[in-house]
Amino acid sequence: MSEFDDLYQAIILDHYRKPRNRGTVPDASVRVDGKNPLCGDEVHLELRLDENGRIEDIKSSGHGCSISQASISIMTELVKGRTFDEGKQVCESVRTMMRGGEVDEEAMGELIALKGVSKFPVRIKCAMLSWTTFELAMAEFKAGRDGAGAMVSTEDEK
Amino acid sequence: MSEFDDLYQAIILDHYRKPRNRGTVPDASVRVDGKNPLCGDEVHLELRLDENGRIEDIKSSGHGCSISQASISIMTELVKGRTFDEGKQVCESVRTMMRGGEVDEEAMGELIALKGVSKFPVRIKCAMLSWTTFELAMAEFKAGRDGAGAMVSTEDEK
Amino acid sequence: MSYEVEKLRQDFPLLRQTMRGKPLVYLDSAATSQKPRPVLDTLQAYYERWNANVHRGIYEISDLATQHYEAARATVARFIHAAEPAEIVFTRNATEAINLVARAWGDANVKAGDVILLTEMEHHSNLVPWQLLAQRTGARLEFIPLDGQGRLDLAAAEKFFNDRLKLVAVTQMSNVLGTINPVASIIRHAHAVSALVLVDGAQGCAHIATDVQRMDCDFLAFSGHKMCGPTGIGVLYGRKWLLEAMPPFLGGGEMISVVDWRESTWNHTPWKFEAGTPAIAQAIGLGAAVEYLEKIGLDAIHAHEDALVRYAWEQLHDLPGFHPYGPPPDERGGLVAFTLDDLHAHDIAQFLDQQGVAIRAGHHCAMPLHKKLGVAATARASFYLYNTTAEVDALVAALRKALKFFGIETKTVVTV
Amino acid sequence: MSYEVEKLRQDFPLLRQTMRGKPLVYLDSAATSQKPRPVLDTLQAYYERWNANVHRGIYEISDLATQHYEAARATVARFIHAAEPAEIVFTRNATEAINLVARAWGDANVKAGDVILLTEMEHHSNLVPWQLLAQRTGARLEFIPLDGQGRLDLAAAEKFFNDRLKLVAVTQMSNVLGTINPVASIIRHAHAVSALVLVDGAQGCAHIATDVQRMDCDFLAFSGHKMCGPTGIGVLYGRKWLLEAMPPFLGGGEMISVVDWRESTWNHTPWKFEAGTPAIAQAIGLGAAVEYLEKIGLDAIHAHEDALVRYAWEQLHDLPGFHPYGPPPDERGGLVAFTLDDLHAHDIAQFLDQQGVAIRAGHHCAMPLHKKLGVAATARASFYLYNTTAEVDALVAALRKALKFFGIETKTVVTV
Ligand SMILES: Cc1ncc(COP(=O)(O)O)c(C=O)c1O
Ligand SMILES: Cc1ncc(COP(=O)(O)O)c(C=O)c1O
Ligand code: FES
Ligand code: FES
Repeated sequence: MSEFDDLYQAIILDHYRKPRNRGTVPDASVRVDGKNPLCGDEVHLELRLDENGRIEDIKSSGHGCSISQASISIMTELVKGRTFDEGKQVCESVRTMMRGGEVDEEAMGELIALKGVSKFPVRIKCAMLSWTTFELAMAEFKAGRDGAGAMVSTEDEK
Repeated sequence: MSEFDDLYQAIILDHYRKPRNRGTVPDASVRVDGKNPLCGDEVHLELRLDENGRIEDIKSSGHGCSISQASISIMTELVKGRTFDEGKQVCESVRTMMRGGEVDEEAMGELIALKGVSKFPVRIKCAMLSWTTFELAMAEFKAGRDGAGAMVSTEDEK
Repeated sequence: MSYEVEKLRQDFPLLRQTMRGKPLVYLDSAATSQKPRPVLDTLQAYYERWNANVHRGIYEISDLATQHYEAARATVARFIHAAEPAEIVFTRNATEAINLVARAWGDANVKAGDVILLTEMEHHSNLVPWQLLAQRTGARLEFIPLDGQGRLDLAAAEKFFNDRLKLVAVTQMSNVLGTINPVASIIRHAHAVSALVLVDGAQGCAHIATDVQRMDCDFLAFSGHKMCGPTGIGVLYGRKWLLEAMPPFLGGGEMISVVDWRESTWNHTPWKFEAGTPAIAQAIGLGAAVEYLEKIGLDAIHAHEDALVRYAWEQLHDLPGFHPYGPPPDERGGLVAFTLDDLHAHDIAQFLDQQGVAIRAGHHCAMPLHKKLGVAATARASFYLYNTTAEVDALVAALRKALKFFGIETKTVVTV
Repeated sequence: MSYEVEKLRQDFPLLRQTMRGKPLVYLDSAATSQKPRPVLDTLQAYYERWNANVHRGIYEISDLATQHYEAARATVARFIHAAEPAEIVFTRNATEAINLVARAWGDANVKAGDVILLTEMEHHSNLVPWQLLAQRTGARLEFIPLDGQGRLDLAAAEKFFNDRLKLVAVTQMSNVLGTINPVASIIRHAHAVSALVLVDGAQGCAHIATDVQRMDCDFLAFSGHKMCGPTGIGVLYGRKWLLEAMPPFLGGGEMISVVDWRESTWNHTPWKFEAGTPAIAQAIGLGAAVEYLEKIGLDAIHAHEDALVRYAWEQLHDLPGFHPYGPPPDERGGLVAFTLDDLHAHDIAQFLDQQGVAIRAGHHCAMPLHKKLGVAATARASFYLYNTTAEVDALVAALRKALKFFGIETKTVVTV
């Protein structure tokens, strides 16, 4: 399979064409924005947490390329029902994968479809957009804020 | 003869080794300075004019390379006894010669030894240092000044 | 003489490369152009035969380096019809040339309340330097708006042409819309209120015969790398008296006349603006690039590109969901920025890369313009003297495949 | 491994040239160095295989260009032992690097009454930018004086190290005196009063193994063309936090994060300081030059030059009227500036040119220093990794002939 086919795996294209969890969460606990200034794309995340800090609902809106849209779609499916800290672990695995590091493929689920992105340096930020925004939501929530006015940029990814 | 031999003709070397008219003119009508900022060399000219505007005496001091020193030495010999306007004509011929133009070789006397300089762009200002300073003396004198504080730079040569 | 594009292509070694195993179709010359053999040979000759520092060396190779360097300046002066070589300052690129004016001319001449007039289609390089100047001085930035076709709406900008106006900075040709601007008429307007005009020729000069005296601009900035020259070399043209009146920009060797401990006097223009060892090889390489372009002829190049863009315009319009930005071919140079249905520009470019077709995707260093156009990113194909209609066909075919691949047309995956 | 200079010379095409029909003896590397084959091959490879604009391209050759460009940055970072590549900003030359600091750091941090401390041996490029800064801000310039041997008299400068001191800008090695300065100790002194230190490495880095972390400097500026690299590329090293805290210098493409109509935010260091299309080929070429130098080893190069300058020192002292400037070989790098009786430096250089020997004559962009030395111009021979003792012999023989020719020794003309 070529690097290109690795990048655009069927799972990615599927999530891109039929994005999951689009929309808003009316009674959201935290709402945040993330952007990729390299291309101008943006994502808006809304999350509702239950009393145990578990993500009850998560929805996204915004625009972006197929990689970013698929990454967001898979992420929303994956973190729903988990805590922020569990989500953060997944996030770190994605980051490791983007840098070409080894990860536990089993644990990654559909996210493993993003592995091919690591071969395309300019697209890594596309894949990370969802996750850096997720991290912002976590930081805001833990600080007791609702995310109003909070915005993160993929340029702050090292 | 090589371009180099053209540059350093025997006449040049002779004037360099035995410069004519060095020193000061005690009762000078005009005293001026010229400099070549490319190398930091400087010449100081003192001239005494008679009532008819003829150059009765001219002396030089300062330091510089063989080309500039020879040029000054030849110049002082050549303009002595002439008017500023006559000197200015010679000056224009030297300038023409430096730009590779044709000049009346007969009329130039020993100055023709400077012809080879035109092949060495960085040295042209050496040859012109004396003459631009002479022109300054002329301008000062004609403006009724004695040259005090006047200074010209070869960089103002186009 | 007919235009023999296949013969010209032989001059460009990079065009014989493959990309992702496919023949390379290079459609990103608006970002940077490829370099012909005579330019590469000149660089080689410089380093192998004339390499020495310029201006102050007494020995032969230094003299040769100086002569070639100053000859390149004269060649560039001739290329844009400057009155004399002294009006040509070598910089790193168009961006530095514009910054030079914003700093050296701007800091000395612009005061709080003065107006710098830009356009809504400017590249960041002809926008951010003026933002910084405005912040330093308190001057105000205004913008000539665009009409619905991506042309300057000069009537709507009439109100800015008054005695507050100090400078108009306008691009000769937009790197996104392709629009070729009526700079000469803007210049007449500006001069009528005693404002100066800087023309950003980064896109223009490489493609359109440019005559600064006829155009009557005060400053012109452009880049060598976009016109068959090396990277690392750009040009600022300025009227001689303006340059002479400006304070220096960078201080250092070569730009001085006399240096003392605490103050100095300056060399003449253009050397006053060339502090330190210049980009000698690159300036000489740019001279060779100019000679290469002149041999083909700017008018022939422009005609060739015009034919290409018309052909592309037609072919591209057959694609479902094709949406171009900017005016029709009559008023544009050799590039087309577009969106394709709701395919993302970066996905398009990535897919095309796989097909061997190099185009650019993004905001093309014109974020405010894209905001105005209501789109985060566009895809852009740009043409130069070496591109062919067959390459346009390859572009269109690749775009068709992209539509299929991402499932816009058929929602099924095709293999590539 | 022994140092095989004849083998190294094979790498430099220009050294096989003749000058005025004689074998070229190139003794002006302090002005600019010659370029080895691997550097020329890299430039060629760039233009023929990877030429594309960097950073924002999605296609393969743009990606290759970006990777090579950023790899060159990492190579340069390693060369001077920077903590990370982000501390390396590419500029045109050392001069621009120093001006960048004077403008971006200086304008933001220096106030009236502050002191900038220089030395009496600085090159115009490390003097004029500070004069301009002093004029803009009202800061005062002070100078570390020289002792009778052309070394810094640090004791006499003690008084400047107080809380008025904002920055010390000092050359690593003098391009006239050859003096290698005790920069690490100056830096400790300066840091003790919270002043920053900029080291002008234009002469140093090419010849002396340089470790910015051990030296502990805040800024370091140097030029590619003096260290086997192409013209048109230089380096500013700065501590990461300092660079991040500094406002930008030039505005334009690549250096921004988000641009709006009237304001913008900046990209991270180092890109914040690289506005517009960079000197891509030249940066990559500099990377190749660094690798070339590293392969030979900076210590081996330094040892070779040290042997050469000791040999030259001895031979030259046999000449009647020979007068060198600066300290003895123990404390100097590989160059000697001198006068010869009252032969003018320009006549010496002109005569040597005729003999195929390239040396420099003049004030070497250090007019105040020459004023201090009491001489308008000196002649300078400078050595690099490719020079030989045979070339020193050729220099000395040519100087002997010059003395004869100008009649200093015999007052008779000899033919040449
Ligand atoms: C000590 C020193 N500093 C600065 C410079 C300036 O270097 P560049 O002209 O490459 O900017 C030089 C070069 O001559 C130098 O010798
Ligand atoms: C219209 C326009 N202006 C300015 C520039 C900046 O050119 P450079 O990056 O060569 O400085 C560009 C290049 O993309 C451009 O298209
Ligand atoms: S291109 Fe914008 S997120 Fe991928
Ligand atoms: S070198 Fe100074 S006048 Fe000739």
